[in-house]
Amino acid sequence: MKRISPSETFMAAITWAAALLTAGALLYIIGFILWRGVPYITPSLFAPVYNSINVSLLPALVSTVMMAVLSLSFALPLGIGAAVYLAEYARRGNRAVRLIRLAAETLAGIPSIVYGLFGMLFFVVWLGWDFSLLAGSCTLAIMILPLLLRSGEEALLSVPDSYREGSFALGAGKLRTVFRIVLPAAIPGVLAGVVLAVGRIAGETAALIYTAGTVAQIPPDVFASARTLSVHMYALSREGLHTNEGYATAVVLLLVVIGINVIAARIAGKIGGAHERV
Amino acid sequence: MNVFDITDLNLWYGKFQALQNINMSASEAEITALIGPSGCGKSTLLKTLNRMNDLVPGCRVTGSVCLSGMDIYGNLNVNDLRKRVGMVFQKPNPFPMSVYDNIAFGPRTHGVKSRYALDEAVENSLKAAAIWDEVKDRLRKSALGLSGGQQQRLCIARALAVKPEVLLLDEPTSALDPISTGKIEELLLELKNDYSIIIVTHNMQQATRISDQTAFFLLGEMIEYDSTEKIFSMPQDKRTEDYVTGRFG
Amino acid sequence: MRAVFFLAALASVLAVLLICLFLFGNGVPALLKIGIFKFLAGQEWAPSDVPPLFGILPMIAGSLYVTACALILGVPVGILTAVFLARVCPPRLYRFLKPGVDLLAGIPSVVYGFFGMAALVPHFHSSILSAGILLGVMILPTMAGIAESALRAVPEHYYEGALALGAGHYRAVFRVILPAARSGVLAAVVLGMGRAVGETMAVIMVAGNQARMPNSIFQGVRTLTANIVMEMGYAAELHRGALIATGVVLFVFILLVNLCLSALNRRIT
Amino acid sequence: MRKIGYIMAAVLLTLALLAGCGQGTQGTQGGQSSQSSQATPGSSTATPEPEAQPITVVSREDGSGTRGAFIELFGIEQKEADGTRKDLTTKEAVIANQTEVVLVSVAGDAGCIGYVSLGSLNDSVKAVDIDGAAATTDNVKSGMYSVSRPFIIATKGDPSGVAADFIGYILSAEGQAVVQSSHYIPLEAAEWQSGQPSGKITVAGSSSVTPLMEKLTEAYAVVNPNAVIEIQMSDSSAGLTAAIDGACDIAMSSRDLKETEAAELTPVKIAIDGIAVVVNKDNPVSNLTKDQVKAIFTGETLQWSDV
Repeated sequence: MKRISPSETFMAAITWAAALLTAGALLYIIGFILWRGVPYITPSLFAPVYNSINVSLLPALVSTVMMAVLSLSFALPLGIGAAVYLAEYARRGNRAVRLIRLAAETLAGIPSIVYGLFGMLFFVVWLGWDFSLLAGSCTLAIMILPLLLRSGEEALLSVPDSYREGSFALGAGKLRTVFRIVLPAAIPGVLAGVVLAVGRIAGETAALIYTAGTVAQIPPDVFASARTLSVHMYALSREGLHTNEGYATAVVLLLVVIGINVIAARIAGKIGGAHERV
Repeated sequence: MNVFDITDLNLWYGKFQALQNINMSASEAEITALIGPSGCGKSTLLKTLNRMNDLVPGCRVTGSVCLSGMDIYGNLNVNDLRKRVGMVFQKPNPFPMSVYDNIAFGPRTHGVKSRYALDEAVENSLKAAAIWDEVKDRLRKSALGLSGGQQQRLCIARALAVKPEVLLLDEPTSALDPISTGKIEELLLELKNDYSIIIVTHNMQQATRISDQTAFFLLGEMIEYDSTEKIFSMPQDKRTEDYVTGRFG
Repeated sequence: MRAVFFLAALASVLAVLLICLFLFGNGVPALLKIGIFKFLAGQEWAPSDVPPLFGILPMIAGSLYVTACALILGVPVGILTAVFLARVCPPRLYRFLKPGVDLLAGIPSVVYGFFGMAALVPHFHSSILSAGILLGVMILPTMAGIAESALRAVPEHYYEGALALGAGHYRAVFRVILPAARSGVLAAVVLGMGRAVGETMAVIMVAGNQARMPNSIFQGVRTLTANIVMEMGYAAELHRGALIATGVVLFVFILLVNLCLSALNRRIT
Repeated sequence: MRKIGYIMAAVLLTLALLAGCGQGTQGTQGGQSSQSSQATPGSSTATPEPEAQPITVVSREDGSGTRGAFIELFGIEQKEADGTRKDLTTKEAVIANQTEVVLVSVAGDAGCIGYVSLGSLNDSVKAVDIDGAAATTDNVKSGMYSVSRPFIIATKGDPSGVAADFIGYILSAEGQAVVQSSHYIPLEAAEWQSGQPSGKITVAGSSSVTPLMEKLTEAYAVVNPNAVIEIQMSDSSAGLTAAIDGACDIAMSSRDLKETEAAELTPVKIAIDGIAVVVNKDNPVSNLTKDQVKAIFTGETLQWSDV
């Protein structure tokens, strides 16, 4: 029997124990939600209109998807653009890079209620957008910006320099190299950031209550107030009248998040192979 | 006609001077080998010829380097320079794409759009790199699946696809087994008639086997530059003689 | 084109400046009116009394205790899980565990709140401990996800080099790979801590929210963010100013932590 | 060794999953769904006879309308002649910012005591009588059960258009019928005829009033289909400040207006809601005097045995 040093087995044990703990917590929570929520998932829950008797969550579901799409369409270009600048253009130690990184790290640290305060003061009151999908998604865009920037930069930095050199040596310009070689190779990392960002959007309540409001409707336009699934769950369970439907909403929310993770993983797989069409 | 004319070339990385007043010229349709101990500046010189040194922060160059009479540090667009002067690196670096896309990337960069033209360019360059038979039925598969020797020949094919005038090779076979090395050397001898080739190598037998001219470098200076037979049989400078006979270096 | 990327990078700086402008603009006048020392060191928080009292020392202590407890429980498990995911986990298990961990990050904090109330409060009552455990679980996925990608970014030949010297698998992972990914792992911890300090909805349900100084981890406590969320809805004039000032305190606290960590990070690399 | 590790891991994980479900059943079944079978009473931990049990006080967040009314009705709020007010609720009280959290906390801990709106009372907890009067809508209407507070809506100046019409509807017999059916105490109905005005108004404010307001708007929509009423749920003062700022047309409040608010807004009482003092179902105590409740909530009485 080959002798395994005691420190090896110890380290193996604590690593497996940590993983088991995480998996255990995961299953415990999922079990809890499913047990409390699944019995109350009824077709009426998906009726097109919300009213106080039949607390349908369809408006909230649609609003969540719209909120995610809107905030990602604001934050993704900015986040990736910033990541490209930090990873591809900026010189290592110059002051601008340190300033940007500090700003991003601070943004990541700010609690969601402070975003709610800021969103209310700036988007809702100062810009006069009132409680609206736009105010909510702009606030969320700022919240997920550091996540996208950090994972984007990490992904770009992990692309080996030999790819860049190979591309330059063929006379490709900086831009073509970044967009055709570096970014496609970094897509999986970027998508990991997008998955985390969507998780954050789907789970956010504190910031949205003060920016997007709590009206249970499918927003007719960007300036209409709307509640996402987690705000819907918060509102339902708040008064103790619809707690069960609250858990049912939680189950639906989990399915939405799982769906997004699966789609992102599939896209990562396909694009990762980076076949350039003519 | 000379393909490259280098006059009083000096190069610094920050404070460290890597090249001291280099004067040489490489002629067409010939293989020029650059030899010397590691850190002597031969790779630095090679990277100056297609301005890959521009990517190194703090790199400063004086003197002139002319490609067929035009100063490459003048108003020549750097991308056009690199199109005309292809380079193959020490470690094979195919892109994480299919074999076809790897080869087609160069032509697509320089505006080739039609499917037919691309197919033809891919086939010709793979044949020119003597690897067509080994990859012709897996063009759609990822290039990362090929062996080290095949990947290097793929990189040569990729460089050839943009139809350069000069081909620079930075110790192309140092990471390869003898058989692959032999294949690449045969390939370079064939390519000699269509492209001027400048190769940096540690392997002195390789220099004698395939090069017409050889330049010996030491500590950033070019010690001697002459035909390969002269360098290896009757070196003028004692230091060249010591290096070539393997007494140091 | 470089300028466009630079502008995109500046967006985050602009966002921070905007937030500063609005927070300080609304929070500082109230802070000055209450008096900075009375505000930061006051132990009595009674906004609806006449005359109102705005002392947030109990909340500062609350936030520190809860976050410390969450980090003590969450960070080691988070990093070990990241090591497990990146270097130990058999592929079959990974296909289920990784989406599971990402899913944990997606669960809304309200759900964590109810989970905490049903599972933790009956055993540990509404206290720092239950809030710490709950937050520990909540920051786990954030840290594990980002630390794992940092560990995966470490080049393979470091690992092979260590093995070639006869080091065991785990020794190579803990002694070579983990230190090499230090800055990424540190960033993961910072993000995890940011999430822990910023969490509100779940903490409110399990922390007890008593606005007084706790003296044991089994006692309930109110955090800075809980204080804002619970009272922001109905706060008016000076009371709302005090809450925004609490937001300013949080903001400055996080800025300071980031400054120290980036300084520490620079000295290591 | 590897094989055993995998099996052990699998066993542990399934255990965690079952525990999660198990925990689900023991938690209370909130809401009116009385038909759910597994509503097991009491907390999951076997606690000693509640008599010797320490009292855990649960109160609402500082500005909640329910709390404002509660501390006033039980004299927990000390009012001095010179206008100073001091809330004497014990600092040890657990603060819950949602009715559901109060219900789950009280149901989960044998020694717990809290208060909720009568409209939100459910069978997971037990309401105690106050000075001998049971907490029912009839007792509140008859005045026997004195612990109640008005639901108020307020507008800036006199309401007009859809707002006026809607308020008229609420005070009408039809509107008060909706109040009655939602377990709140209706007022005498006033005459009213709908002018069917069109337009959109926003109603914002107290979360305690929101459930009733949702029912009222749905009923009103039937009477006047071309009016659109949007409800923003936040808190009493948020609604009142929004009305003062003109950000919403009608504000909802579950407490009386403060002087500063009354100066700007015209309040209208629309219903009365009782406040039920609730304890754990295992707690034998079924009647408390106002002074006993005050003693508990100000932290004088600490053990159920001293009550």
